[in-house]
Amino acid sequence: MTQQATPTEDPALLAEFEARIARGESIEPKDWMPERYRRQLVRMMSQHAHSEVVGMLPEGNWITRAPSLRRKLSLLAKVQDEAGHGLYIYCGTETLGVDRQQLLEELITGKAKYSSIFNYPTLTWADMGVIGWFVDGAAIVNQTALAKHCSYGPYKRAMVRVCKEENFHKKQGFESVAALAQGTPAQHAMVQDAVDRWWWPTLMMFGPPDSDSPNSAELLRWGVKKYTNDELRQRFVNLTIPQAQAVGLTLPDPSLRFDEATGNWVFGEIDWNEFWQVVKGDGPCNRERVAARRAAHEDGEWVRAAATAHAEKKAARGATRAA
Amino acid sequence: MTQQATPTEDPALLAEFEARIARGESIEPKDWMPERYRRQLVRMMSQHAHSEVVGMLPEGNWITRAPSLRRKLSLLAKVQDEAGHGLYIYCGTETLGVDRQQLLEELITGKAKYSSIFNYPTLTWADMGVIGWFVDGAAIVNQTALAKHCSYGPYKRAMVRVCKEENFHKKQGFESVAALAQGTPAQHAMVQDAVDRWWWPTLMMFGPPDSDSPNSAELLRWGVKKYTNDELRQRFVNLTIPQAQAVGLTLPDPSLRFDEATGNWVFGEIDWNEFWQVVKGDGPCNRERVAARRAAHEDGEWVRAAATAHAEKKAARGATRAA
Amino acid sequence: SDPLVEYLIRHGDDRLVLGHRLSEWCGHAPILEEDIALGNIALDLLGQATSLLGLAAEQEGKGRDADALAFFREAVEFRNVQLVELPRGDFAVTLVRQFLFDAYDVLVTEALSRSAHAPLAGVMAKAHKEARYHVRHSGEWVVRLGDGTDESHRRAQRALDDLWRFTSEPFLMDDVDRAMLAAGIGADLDALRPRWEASVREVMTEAGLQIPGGAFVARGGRTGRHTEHLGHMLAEMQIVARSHPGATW
Amino acid sequence: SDPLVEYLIRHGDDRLVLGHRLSEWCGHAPILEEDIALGNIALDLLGQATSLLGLAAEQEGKGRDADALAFFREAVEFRNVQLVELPRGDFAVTLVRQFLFDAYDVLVTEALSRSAHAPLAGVMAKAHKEARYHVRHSGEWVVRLGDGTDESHRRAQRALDDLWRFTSEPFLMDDVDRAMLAAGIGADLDALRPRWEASVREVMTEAGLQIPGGAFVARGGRTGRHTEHLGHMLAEMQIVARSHPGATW
Repeated sequence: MTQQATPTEDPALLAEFEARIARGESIEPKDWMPERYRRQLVRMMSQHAHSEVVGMLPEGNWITRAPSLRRKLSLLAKVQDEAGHGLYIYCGTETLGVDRQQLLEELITGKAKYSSIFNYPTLTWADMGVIGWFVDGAAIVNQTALAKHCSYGPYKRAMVRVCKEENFHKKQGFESVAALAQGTPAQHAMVQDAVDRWWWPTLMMFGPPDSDSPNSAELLRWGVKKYTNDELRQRFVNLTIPQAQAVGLTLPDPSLRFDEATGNWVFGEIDWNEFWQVVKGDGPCNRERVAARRAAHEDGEWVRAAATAHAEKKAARGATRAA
Repeated sequence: MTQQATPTEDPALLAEFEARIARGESIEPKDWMPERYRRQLVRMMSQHAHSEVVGMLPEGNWITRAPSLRRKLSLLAKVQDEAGHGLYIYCGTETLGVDRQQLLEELITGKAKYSSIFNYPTLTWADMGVIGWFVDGAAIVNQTALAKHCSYGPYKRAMVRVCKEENFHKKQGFESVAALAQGTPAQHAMVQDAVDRWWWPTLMMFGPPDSDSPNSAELLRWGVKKYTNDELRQRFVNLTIPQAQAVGLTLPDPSLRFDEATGNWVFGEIDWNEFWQVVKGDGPCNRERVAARRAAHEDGEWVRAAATAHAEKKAARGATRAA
Repeated sequence: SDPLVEYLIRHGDDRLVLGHRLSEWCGHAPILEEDIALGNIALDLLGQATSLLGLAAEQEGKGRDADALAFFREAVEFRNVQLVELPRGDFAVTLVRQFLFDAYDVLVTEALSRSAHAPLAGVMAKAHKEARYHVRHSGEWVVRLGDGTDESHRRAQRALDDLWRFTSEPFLMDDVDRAMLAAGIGADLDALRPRWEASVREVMTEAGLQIPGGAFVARGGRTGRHTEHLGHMLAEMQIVARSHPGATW
Repeated sequence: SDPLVEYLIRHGDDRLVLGHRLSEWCGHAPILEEDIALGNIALDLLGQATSLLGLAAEQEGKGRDADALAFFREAVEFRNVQLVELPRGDFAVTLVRQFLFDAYDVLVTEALSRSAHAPLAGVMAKAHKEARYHVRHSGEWVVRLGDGTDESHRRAQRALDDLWRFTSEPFLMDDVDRAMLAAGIGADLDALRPRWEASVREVMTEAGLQIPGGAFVARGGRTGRHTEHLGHMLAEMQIVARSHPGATW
């Protein structure tokens, strides 16, 4: 994120702002806030909302092929929840003065950022369980911290709601993974292959290594971040590896070993080239994701126009009758 | 077909025309012919061409789902042959002064007639074998007679070509039916169900009963027809029932019995209401067939326009260079 | 075979197929709010299907369950009306078809909520509450589209023209329906038809849409004679289950 | 695993998937003559696929045959390049994609017709003759569309823009290709690439179409990392076979 020149903030207001946060108070929409804080929140919240919406696509891809009625309903409900999260957080960004139409425009023109994980294709049914387990799991690690500590009220409250539903999704995802891992040889192979494809991209969800993250100090001071990227990533790894072991699945990392001293699972080097490629727009299906959102938007233009036209006609009739 | 008023034919020409036919001579495009004869041939040939083209749809519906590579290639090749037949016979109608564009227009506006059998949907893979066996089988019975006896040269020659390929299709269809009938219980049930759905519509392919066919006398005298509808229908039934018995399939007709005296298989009453409904345009998928042809035509308009535009540009450049 | 099994399968299949068609919109709707709305309706329908097919399998007593019925029957064994298997088309096709079904659904679920077959009555009582929300949602959209812009009107009219011939089948009674009605289990579809027509005419009038003429009635789904669309839909729906026969998920 | 098996499957899968995509046009082409032409090309490709997958199964020696490979592998086990699995789109997408593949095909079949693996050489010698007809047909259409009307030009340009990033993958060499090349069995794809580019540029110039910029290379098919399109295509392709495991047809 480029550092833009900002108006010099009033030092007294800034000091009071930082003191409020230090006291653990919530910053609400009508409160004074530094422009850079506002921009940071807009960036985080809009990226989160975009992620929920784009995230509907890789999972929506398998609703029509879900192999049992329970899984079909479950997956459809999960994607519904994500749409709801997206809607809720878009409304949250509006509290910061952002125009939702502009956010949508940025998404469909490929300018908006969203979580890199959704630029990977879902290739088998097992991807559904693994996404619930890994991707919701990683999101929860991140969002639980926000739900507890985020200084911006609307976003903190949104995270409380989101985390509750995502914990349920993660549980269902892992349950599906376990069923596959303990199922037929073909099912076991399917879910192991899915794990092998999704593990490293999931670790990349936590962002660049701390050594590469310039904004962290200010974000920590402003209660926008509580833990660093590497801390959250390690927490996720520690949580997840025992779960994999419990169901007889391996992770595609020959370096993996448990360090008794720290209690951490030490893992191998992430391919940061791949990470930056995907972030830059050159992942396996970035273009397809943006194209799908753009198609939905453009193909739906006549529908939105009809709704608007009808509302106007109704209003006009109402006004005429009242007159 | 409505009897339209025709110019009074020169009795001498008419007599010579009928004599030529009685002698077994071919009528060729440049020969004199009664207007009603020309119209009859146009009707028969255009309906046949339309049938080949529309007939690609019920079978084309299963190419993407053919369960073995051999069957996939075989079905695709069959549908190709049908397209080729259609093309060949359309060219034949042009020898009678008909504009192919007008024929196409009549097809996509639902005015043109084509064999009623193609207004039935193909619901299982077994329908493919049954269509080859029944529908090509019935067409062959009709077309073999035309290939031997039809007085109009271009159509007779077309029938010789078409019959050869359709005999091969029928053989392949019956071979597929036999494989299913002698396969797993599910395959046997699939092909028996297909037979139960296609039998009666196939018998209707031969047209209304003789008692209901007003044109027959003239058509027989002019060498356009050799045998009556009922004769051809009976021939098909006699051919087909032993084939069904050979592979352990039944026909959905409780009245079926073999009459030793005539050597004919006596069969039950055809539901002529259903026949006339389908001919009138109210069969199970008449509208869908016409809509599919119309969509292919309309969606392809820009392609044809491009080919024309390009040809004109090329010609203009050629003329410029020559100049 | 047991007419009650047949009856339960018919209504279960209607909701399974329609719910599946609606779920195809996921991630592709014109507005996020509609993605949610259509998804919710799909969830309701699929939930009803799960219950009804479960009851059918139980009644059949051959060891099958709802999943076996949903994922391991051929197209010719399905008993839904043709209306629900048609492709989703554009948003107008989806919402007009949905309204035509919802208007029927509100009536048939109400009738069946009084079924002598208690489990069926229970499922249908809940379904009726859901149908009332569904028909309000779809009816409002039919009006918005019919009385919106020229383009939306044209699309809605074309949808209605193409779908109308499929709207008789839900009301056609055969031996199974008559047996169920006689047993106090099934609905009197003949009696529902005029009420359906009245509510449909009302909405179409408000929407400025013409109800097509033409007497042709498309039918056959109730006896397995489907359109060519159902097979393709089931290929997608059943492929994973069929690729792993005997597996659990 | 045996690189020769892998190599035969790659080329077999390319032709199976592309032949299948072409066959989807059956009955829906803009002109009857094109229905026939596309069908013939599909037949050629599917015939080549049958031979190549048959050779692969034989070489693998595990009792599988071409049908087992075609109908009973999962999407992640397929080894075609992503270019061929993309949906057929409109006629411009189909013909531009076909040309981009045919221009490669003419070169790779010529190279492989000199393979030290005699059966492969035989299949590819025949395929080369077919490829020469294919590339003439598709090349002529690219020119007609690019230099036809404004609309056809726009559609052809959009197709080229969308497809370009998929055109590198057929030429990317990995360990399998290098092993095969070293054994005199496989083709030197690096050497083919500039020749392909030259012939493509020539046709695009004549067609008035711009070759897109952008360095992004879509890849993964050769190692089972496909687009989301392949799974849906295979659902349709495999459903009947998968529904009757062990049956013969």
